[in-house]
Amino acid sequence: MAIGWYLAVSAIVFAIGAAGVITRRNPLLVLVCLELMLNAGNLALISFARMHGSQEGQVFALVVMVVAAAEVAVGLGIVVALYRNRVAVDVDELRELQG
Amino acid sequence: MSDETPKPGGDPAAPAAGEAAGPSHREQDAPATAGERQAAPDIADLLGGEPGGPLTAVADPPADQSGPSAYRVQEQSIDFSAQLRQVATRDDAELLTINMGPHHPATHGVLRLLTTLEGEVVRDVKPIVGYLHTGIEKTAEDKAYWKAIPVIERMDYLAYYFNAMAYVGAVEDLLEVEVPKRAQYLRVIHLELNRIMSHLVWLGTTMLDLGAISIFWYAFRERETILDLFEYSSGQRMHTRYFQIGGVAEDIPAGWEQSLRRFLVEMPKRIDQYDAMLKRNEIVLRRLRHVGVLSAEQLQAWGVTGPLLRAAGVPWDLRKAMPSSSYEDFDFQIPVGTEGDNYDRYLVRVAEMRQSLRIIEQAIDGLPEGPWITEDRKVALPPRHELATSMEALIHHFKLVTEGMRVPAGEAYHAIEGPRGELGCFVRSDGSSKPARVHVRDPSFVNLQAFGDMARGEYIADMIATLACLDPLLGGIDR
Amino acid sequence: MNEVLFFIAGPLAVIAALGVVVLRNPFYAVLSLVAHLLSLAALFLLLYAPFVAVVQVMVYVGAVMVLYVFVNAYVGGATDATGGPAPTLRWLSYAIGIGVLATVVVATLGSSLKAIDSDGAKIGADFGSPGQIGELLLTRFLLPFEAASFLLLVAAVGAVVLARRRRGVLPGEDRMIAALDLLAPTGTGSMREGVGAVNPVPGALSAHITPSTGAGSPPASGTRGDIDGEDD
Amino acid sequence: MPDGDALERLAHLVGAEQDGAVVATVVARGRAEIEVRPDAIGSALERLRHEGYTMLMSVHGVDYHPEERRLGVVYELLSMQLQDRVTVKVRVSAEDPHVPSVVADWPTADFHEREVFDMFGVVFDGHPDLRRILMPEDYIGHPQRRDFPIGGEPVIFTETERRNPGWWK
Amino acid sequence: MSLTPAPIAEVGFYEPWWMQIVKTLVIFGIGFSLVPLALLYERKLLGRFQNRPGPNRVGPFGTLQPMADIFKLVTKEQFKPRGSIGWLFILSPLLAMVAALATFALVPFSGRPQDIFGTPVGLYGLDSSIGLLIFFAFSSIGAYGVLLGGWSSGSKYSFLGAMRGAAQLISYEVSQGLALLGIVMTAGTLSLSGIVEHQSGMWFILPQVVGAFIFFVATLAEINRTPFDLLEADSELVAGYMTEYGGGRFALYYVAEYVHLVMAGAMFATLFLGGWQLPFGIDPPGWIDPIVVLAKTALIVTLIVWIRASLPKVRYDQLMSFGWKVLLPLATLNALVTAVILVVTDK
Repeated sequence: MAIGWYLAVSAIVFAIGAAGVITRRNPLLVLVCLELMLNAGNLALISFARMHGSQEGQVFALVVMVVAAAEVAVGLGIVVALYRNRVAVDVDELRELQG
Repeated sequence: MSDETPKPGGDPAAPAAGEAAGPSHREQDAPATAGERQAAPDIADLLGGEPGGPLTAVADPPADQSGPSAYRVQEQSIDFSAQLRQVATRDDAELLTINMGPHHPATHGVLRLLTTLEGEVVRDVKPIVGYLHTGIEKTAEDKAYWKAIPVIERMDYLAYYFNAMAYVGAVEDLLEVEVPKRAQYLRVIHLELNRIMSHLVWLGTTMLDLGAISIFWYAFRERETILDLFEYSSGQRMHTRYFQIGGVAEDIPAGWEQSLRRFLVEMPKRIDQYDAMLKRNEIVLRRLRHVGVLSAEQLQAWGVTGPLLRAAGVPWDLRKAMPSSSYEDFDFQIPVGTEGDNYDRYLVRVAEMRQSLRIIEQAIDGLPEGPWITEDRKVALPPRHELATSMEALIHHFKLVTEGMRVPAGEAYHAIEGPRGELGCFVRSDGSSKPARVHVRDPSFVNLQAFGDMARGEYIADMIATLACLDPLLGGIDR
Repeated sequence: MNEVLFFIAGPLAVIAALGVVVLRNPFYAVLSLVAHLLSLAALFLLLYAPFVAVVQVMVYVGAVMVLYVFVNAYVGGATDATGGPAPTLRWLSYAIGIGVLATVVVATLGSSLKAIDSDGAKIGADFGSPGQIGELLLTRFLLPFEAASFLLLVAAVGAVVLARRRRGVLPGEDRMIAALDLLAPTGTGSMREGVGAVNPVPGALSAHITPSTGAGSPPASGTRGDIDGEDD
Repeated sequence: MPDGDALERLAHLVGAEQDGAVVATVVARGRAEIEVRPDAIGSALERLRHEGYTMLMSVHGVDYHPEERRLGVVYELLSMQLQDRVTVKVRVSAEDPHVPSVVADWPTADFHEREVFDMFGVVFDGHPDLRRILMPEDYIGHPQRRDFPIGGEPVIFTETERRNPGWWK
Repeated sequence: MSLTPAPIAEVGFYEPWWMQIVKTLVIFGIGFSLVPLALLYERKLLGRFQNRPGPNRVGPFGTLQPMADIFKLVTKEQFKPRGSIGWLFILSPLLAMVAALATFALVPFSGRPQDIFGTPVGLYGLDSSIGLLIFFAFSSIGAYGVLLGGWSSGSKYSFLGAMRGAAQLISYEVSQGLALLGIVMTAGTLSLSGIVEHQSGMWFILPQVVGAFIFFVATLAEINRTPFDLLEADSELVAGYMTEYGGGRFALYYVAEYVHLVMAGAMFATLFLGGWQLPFGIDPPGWIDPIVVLAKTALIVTLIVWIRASLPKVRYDQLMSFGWKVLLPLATLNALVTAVILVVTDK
């Protein structure tokens, strides 16, 4: 199976994720779309690792997963805090965060 | 959907009750309810604030029966019960109303708990009762005094001897009839056996609620022995109708005493086994200690009696304080707790079983000879052999069976110490052969009021444990 | 065999990713992401990264996504903001998506990577095994490893601080009326609803945000608690 | 049970709170009873609480049907210190069945008063939550009254009624 | 491409494709047939603990009782609550079931290839170098069966039960995994058969007694057993996430629960009781090995049933604080101490 195929999947998923981050207005779903992009990156990393026959790419993928987990923890914390303080949850209306 | 929303009150100027409501007997009731209509503004406010109030709707169903009918209008009052009382939370707290029951494995019957949760913590709980109401008190008014005993027994179905005792005691107070000593001792033996049986069921079901499944079977094994004893002495396992006005129905049969003594030897070992399983069990301790605490003052304000009050440290037991039926003859102790938590309730009940065994042992040892029912032929049926020889006995028998005894007019309230607290029976006689009013003060009914205070602020699992340790019996609550 | 697996898992990953972006119900979107991650794990296996694949399932699917589902159920599955994005924004997003796709494709294909149409380099039997990855992590990449774990710690603390309740719940304190008080009682299964006395579903408020419990169907279904629903 | 003299003393104390509050006193067959005017029930119970009768054990509703002022409410008081009981009774007419509620002072009266309201239709003014307790919420009538007809009562459930209004006719 | 080994599993030797299919079917069959056995075993055992005979009416000594139960459940009407989400409601029990059964493939029943009809066959479905991790991966997928099932039922009881359940499963999985670090370090492999091989001298229950204890307790919580059966919590939440389920779908959850029970026994036997190994150097013929594994499994199952018969269950907050404040630090400490001892004794 040519590595190009995997890279193609990775590119498509990345593009979908990018579009989703723009369209989605629910912060939870924005986070979810970010996850998509991160995972597309992961797939590319692992594909390259396979292509070059070195495992550094896999290590990077693991680090990306950790970063994603951290991002999720903080992001979901923000969503819950938002929900506690406001009724409507919509990124476009979150003017307070602009400082 | 929108056409289903209830319409208020109907037309207050609607035609009189008889026309609209159909069944003719409503007309009899109409004057009373209509009388309330004039005097009801404040209660109408309470019940829902509709103009004319629900009681008006009682008398005047809407003339147009095709739409949503009169019965929906009554539900205005339900709205009130859904309100959250004393829910003290922050504004950012999320509340969840959950409806436990009437069909729920842990409500010990058809109790319904309207529970408000914040996460896992109970913020408010409202018991809603009445699903098992069978109108026993009304039924009893339609029966001769001695024929009302079986229905009275069926109220609190785990304390049937106690129900019968309270009722029979009240009627005996009215009749001022002397109960023979042997009958009193037999009553004591059966009452205490019944108390042990009731506590055993409590033990099994409570531990089942905590998740310990085996203790249930062990407790029911001993309960079977007691039920066998009941069957032996009266022919029935439950609702035995053994207590009669003036004594007991029959002397104990031959061999019953030996069976009882075997039980008396066996039972303390069994209680030791329960203690070994539960008393020092870490999980039991964690689940029961410092849970459901209510101070003695609060409990007394709620009118709570029995093991619950004793667990809070008040040594109040009617068997000692106001002994009837020869309880003063026996030497026993009143177990009391210190803190009033669920663990104390458990300890008190288990200790009570041991004390009951002591009483039974003394009673069976000192069981006096003599008649087991009063010699008063106006009250008790004559013995079988007299029927063949004595005309007078035959007349008494006939009068009693067909009409029953006439009880002098008056009122009596006879209270005894039931397994759940003070079990009192109020009987009013109007001089006829049927009681004019029977009302049972059932301990479960009263104790349940304190449940809200016990459960508020606890975890929902502790609420279940507290309910189990409260030991409500829906048969007694709803009557 | 590998081709078959790829052509199952690859398109599934793409479709699930599309689902994440397209589905209106956040709950379904999150579930779609779970499906996407599982198919990615399959792709990782095909790329000889078994350890990463299993970690993907264990950590991502098993923990992170459960957290998502939790928060989703907790927030009540509020639908994506009413009306969706403005049309211009939507077209813009399509354009950006396609632009990004084109850029990435050009970047990868145009970079004249030699091995891109090959199966990859020769690798050993234990390529991507836990032992190998662990060795790399603790030798060459020790600093990123430590940094990542520190980041995780900070994130955990931060999340707890963010999501905790501001003040304790004290009995006896007066309760302020919040917007939630007006919304939450509908649909929380009060006795009024039980008898059909109030109609929980229609009306802007209850449609906009479902009760705080999230106990029940997605708000789109709109018939929850509707006891009169079926045949009258 | 207080004997006659003691009961008279209690009745005197209760009467001193409010003029003409005590209607009658009865000592019969192990039972001491003070009958008070309905509006004096709160002060009477409060006075007796000071005399040591600190627990309200039960509240019974009674219907003395043919007699006038036919509805009665009976309060059973218990003193744990004296190991003694005393009964307080009020009677009201069926046309104007109003008794002040004592729930504020005796929380335990809550369910009891609801039951008496449910069964006899006695309205307890000031009760915080006076609803039916044992009978269904949508029940019509007060079934423990002596003139309440027995038998032939249609069994009505909200659900059936909603689907088929007026089906019982 | 065909020359490189299949990446998912390193089977050690090559089996023909038909053998793999046969093995799949056999493992599936064994998994399924162990369920009624475990069911009957538990009910009989509980009956003895509770002073009653247990099922004894259907078939000789009640042996057909579980079949009758399952038959009854399967032939019942399938219904969905009106507030439920249909496809998720149907999918969730399947998910729970599949996740439970899939782990069966990992249990090694023998280390030696058995000669069956002239073909050498390994008595396991899959002996991967990351077998232990796959086990955990499947059990985290199993949490979705609980979570989605409770959520899609549209009932508050189910919802509360599902939330509790998912939190419990995730929390205890951490302790469960950490408890095994000790044996993984000692054995130096994540392969299950490798771990069993490493126990030929001494079973891991002796050097890793703390780890074994933590693993056992965490497993009780993972498979939803007394005293941690709060997923069901029948006294407060009726039946937790499966309140609204009935008939065949309930049967799926039920079966999954018993698969979990058997799996818990099998995993404990594999990880701590030496798998197919017998003590004192006894070396029986190869066909004995699966019987040894099953016997050890039955031992653990007996222990679990015994606990169910005697203990009450804990409260939810107690469960959580026990998991996070007692088990997790203990497991970490166990891993640390093991690591130190290994370093000190080894080099």
